[in-house]
Amino acid sequence: MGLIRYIGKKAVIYLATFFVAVTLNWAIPRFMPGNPIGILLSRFATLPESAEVMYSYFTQAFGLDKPLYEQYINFWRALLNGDLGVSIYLYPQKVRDIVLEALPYDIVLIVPAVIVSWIVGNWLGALASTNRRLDNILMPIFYFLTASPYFWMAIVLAWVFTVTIPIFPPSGAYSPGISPSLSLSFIVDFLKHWILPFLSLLLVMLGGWAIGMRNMIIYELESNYSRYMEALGAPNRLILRYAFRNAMLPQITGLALQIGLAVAGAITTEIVFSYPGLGYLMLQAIQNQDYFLMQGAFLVIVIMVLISNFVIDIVYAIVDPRVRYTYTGETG
Amino acid sequence: MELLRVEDLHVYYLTLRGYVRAVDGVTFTLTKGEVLGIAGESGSGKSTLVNYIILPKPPMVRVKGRIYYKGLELTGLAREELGKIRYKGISIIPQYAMDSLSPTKKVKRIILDLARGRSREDLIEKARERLKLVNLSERVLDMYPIELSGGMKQRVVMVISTLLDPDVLIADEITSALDVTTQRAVLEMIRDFKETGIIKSVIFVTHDIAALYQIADRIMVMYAGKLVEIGDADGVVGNPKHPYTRALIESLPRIGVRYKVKRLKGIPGSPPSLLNPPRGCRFSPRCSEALEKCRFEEPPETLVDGRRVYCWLYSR
Amino acid sequence: MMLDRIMERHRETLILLRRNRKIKAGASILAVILAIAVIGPYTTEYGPLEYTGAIGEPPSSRHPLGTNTFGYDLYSQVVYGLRSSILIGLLGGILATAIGVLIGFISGYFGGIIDELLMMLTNIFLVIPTLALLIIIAAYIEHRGILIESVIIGLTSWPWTARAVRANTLSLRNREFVYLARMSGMPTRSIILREIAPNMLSYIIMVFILQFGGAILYAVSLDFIGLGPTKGISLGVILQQAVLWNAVQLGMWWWAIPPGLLIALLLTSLYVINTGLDEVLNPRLRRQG
Amino acid sequence: MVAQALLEVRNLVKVFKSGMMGREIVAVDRVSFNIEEGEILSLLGESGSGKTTIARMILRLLKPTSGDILYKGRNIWKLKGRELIEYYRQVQGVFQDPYSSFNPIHKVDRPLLQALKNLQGIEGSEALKIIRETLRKVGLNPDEVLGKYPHQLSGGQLQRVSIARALLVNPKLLVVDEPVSMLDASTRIDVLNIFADLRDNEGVSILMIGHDISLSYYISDRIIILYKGSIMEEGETDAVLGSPLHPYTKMLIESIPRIEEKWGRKSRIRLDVDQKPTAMSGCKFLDRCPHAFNMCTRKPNLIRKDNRKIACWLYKNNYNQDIA
Repeated sequence: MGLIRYIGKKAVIYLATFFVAVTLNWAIPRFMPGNPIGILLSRFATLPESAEVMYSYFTQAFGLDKPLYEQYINFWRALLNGDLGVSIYLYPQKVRDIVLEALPYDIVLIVPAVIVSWIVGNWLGALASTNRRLDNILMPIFYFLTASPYFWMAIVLAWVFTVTIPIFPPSGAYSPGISPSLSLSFIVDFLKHWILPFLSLLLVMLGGWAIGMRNMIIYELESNYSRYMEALGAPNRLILRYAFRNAMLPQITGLALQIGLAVAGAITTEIVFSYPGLGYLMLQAIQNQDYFLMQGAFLVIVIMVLISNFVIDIVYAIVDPRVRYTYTGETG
Repeated sequence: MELLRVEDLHVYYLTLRGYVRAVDGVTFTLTKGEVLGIAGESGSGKSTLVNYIILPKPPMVRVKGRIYYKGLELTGLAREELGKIRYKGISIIPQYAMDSLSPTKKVKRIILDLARGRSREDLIEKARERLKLVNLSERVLDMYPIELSGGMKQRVVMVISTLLDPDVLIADEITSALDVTTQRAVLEMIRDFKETGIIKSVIFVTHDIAALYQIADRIMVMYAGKLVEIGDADGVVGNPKHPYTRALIESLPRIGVRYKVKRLKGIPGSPPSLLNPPRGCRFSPRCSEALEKCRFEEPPETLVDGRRVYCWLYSR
Repeated sequence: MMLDRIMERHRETLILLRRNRKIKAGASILAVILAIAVIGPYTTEYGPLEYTGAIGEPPSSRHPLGTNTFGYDLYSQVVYGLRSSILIGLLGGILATAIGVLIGFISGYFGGIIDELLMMLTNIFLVIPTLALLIIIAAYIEHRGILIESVIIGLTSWPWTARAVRANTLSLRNREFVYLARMSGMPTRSIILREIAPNMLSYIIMVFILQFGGAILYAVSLDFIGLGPTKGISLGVILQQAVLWNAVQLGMWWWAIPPGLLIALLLTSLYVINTGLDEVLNPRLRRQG
Repeated sequence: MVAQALLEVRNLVKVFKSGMMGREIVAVDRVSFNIEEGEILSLLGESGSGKTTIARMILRLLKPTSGDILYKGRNIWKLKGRELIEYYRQVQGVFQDPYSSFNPIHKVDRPLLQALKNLQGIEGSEALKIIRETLRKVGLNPDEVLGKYPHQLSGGQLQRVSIARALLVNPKLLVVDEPVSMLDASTRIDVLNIFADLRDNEGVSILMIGHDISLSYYISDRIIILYKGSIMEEGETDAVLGSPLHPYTKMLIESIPRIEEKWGRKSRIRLDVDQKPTAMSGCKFLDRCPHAFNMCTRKPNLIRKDNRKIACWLYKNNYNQDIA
């Protein structure tokens, strides 16, 4: 009962967010100062071929001759049909196809990086919170890690592992000449390309988790239940276990917020390694002023973030009993 | 049988502005079967005293004095050694009882973890019985603390704290956050627990003398870190010797006392700062009977009607 | 007893601020970096976009951070770039803090339907990934300067601040002294300005420190993607160039490593100061002993 | 009807809603009572009785969900501008927590000066003179408190300054919400004496919110017993506390620890066993009442019974005297 109510409430927020994101996506080219539509139109002059086809699509999609509300409805209609327009830079490919092709690269990068950094970071943070000496050594490192821009971490890793000790390839998702298959050689090749961008994300996120966990545990250890347990002679290990459990819960909520930042990290990291995910795609789109592609990528990113947030919320509701009871309406 | 003996204990808080002399020379014993009440207002040191007995840790610093439990000196004992005495030997129902339970663990889990090393079935069975004694259903075992009301949580803590039948139970201001009706029920539960032998002795700390009077065998009154008077409850309440105790009890309105009929008087002034307490008797600046001597010399221990009183009026 | 201790802390705050190791360390690093940004440009004879004749040279006494493929002196680029990155951070940080504080405050103070609408809005913008949103906004702006960049960063990164400030306001609004001010006939404006706002100041300072750092990070990321200032230099632009021209692969680590290191140190110092402040103002985080 | 009451509370209801989809909590449920001139009326209740909520509504700090509060016959929620200032010139309040009654960043002088300036238009040396006088009236030495920050004063001193603030404007009605519950026992009684003196010497009406029965007994003329947002019993202090009729009042009085005698062997107090919100339809005390019977599933009205009003089906033979 409480669970459903909680999830329902979250779903409403995410649907509203999706609505706003789509609206922004529609509105930005139309209402930004400095005539962005004009910029867009000027791009057609540079199209290699079939400018006419493109132009007619454009007028249809933007419907510039129609009243605004109609433009808006048409925009939604196209979107719900899965139509994100046609790429200018990779003409005549559809934006949807290009984006969907890039998306798996983001997922294989972001999901493991977030999960591994969460686990390792929390573990290191818990370790630091209980060991004074370790704390003094680790904390400055954690702060430095979390303060580093993702792409700079990527640059550092690239310099160390592709130039100084050249054991990993500097760019791409797999070596040119190999075609994707489930063969062992491909997988090894893929992982070799994957490891550095993955590590960049991992290292930076790790710092944040560790700091958060360390502070939360210290906070929990000062709580009344910890004092009570200590007064009843509970061993440190036990008190720590309780503190860890309670400290972990806000870290799960933090996971939801982290997804957005991880995406930002992935976008820039992919650029350093020319890793063909949405970030790299966006760079191509920007450099080629391919606005449809850019906006399509934006929408897909938003949807991805919303879905992961929703998943995290559900996990949280299951793990934390407080959610169930505060939403049942039985107490306070 | 003597369960606990505190000898000339001085416990200070180390703060940035110096030592706060929260407990400054307190001596008392606790024998099996008794309920010792410690009464005092804010800043009297009563909470520091009992919290130091069960959990000595910074920023509390023991400057002087010893604590013995069944003849074993606790002061100076290693943390692990102390850990063995806590709970089974000395247990506590803390002031913050209502949030003493981790919100994300079921009550049953908390019990099993705290009383570890004992048979699971026995513990659960015992917890069930005890819950009944405090008017709670055994369903509580499978609930999270968040599902319980404040009063229920406190009773659960009462059950947990006494589950191993401790020799000494410290009850620290456990009724001050409660409604009157609940307060009486809780006091009666503590008394029943002691009378049925579940707990061997109780140190009951409160600012509410009237509540204390209902369950204490002996009462010890503290003021500004010092012991002021200690003796049997009827004596201390019915015939207080120390001017502080007397003024305190006289300031309490009783049912049936109306302003229009009898105007009561409080104690003027406020308790001293314990960073820099006054010389001599600490109550002397507020005492209406203070002698010249009281302001310079600390009053010695004096026996009056078999009661220990620290006041110059009784030892000229 | 408990209350007395709370009051005691209040008096101790100042002493603790000065004694806190984190604040001391963080402030020292920050001071050095700020000094570089202020003084740095006067210590170099080259402009940030001035051809020096030396191409791709490693660090030397003439060029402390070497030169890049185009013959630019990297030390000049870094000190000028640092200046503009900090400027964007300050402007963006101030704007984001101001918006967040305003929305959070209105939401928390007035409550009701205004609160629900503003919080809905806040929660929505909290979920939309900021950098992605920044990218599609920046891409449509033809001429981007430092000001525009900081404005769009400020406009997109306020949500968490709004949420935090709202909680802070709520707890202050229902304090008895605010009620008493109302009962003393004080006008709402002075209740807000004289009774509530001063109590939020330390909190807002902490928020600003984080927003300052956040704005710098967003700015370098935008620059790095190529959506930074269309003219001029910044730390992000240096890094963008470095990656674009394969600095690392060509062994020119001095092009790519120092600018990022500077950003990382700057942000580290901000985070550490913030944690130090948090420890002082929130005693439960203090380590005992 | 005899003379108009100073303050009239009619069918007051306050429902708290938590969030957009949160559930509703009825904190105050159709409460009506009067405050007469020159009396001390105690609103006694345990936590959750709605007593503080009522006080805040009377002080115009919280808007009622429904019902009216009339001061000298005028609805206080219709007052605006000057009228509102005038209301606060006549009705003032003191809160429970002396520490949070003062802004930690200002000296304690400020709220005093502000009250005089905004409500009375008095500033400067004239204001200071009144402030010093009033501080003396509440038993403080002005030189010891003026110019100090809240943390430099004790709780007892702060509470007296807070009372002085309320008295600066010579109010007709003082609403004091648990004014002594955070003070030490030895200083409580002197603060209560201040209130009693105000009533006796200046004819100030006082609404005292509290949970301590002996304190209310000590100074109040009339008493209202609240339970979960509803009035259980109301009447002269001696009548209600001296010979209680309502089972809840009886239980309350039985629970008071007395310094003059020990409790008998065992009480019959029933505790709230469950957290279930009490059904709105019946008597709020139903699940803890030792005398509950089938009628009690319906809500009893507050009826007149001899020298008091009572809401209990045990006294339903007076049903026809139902008070609207």
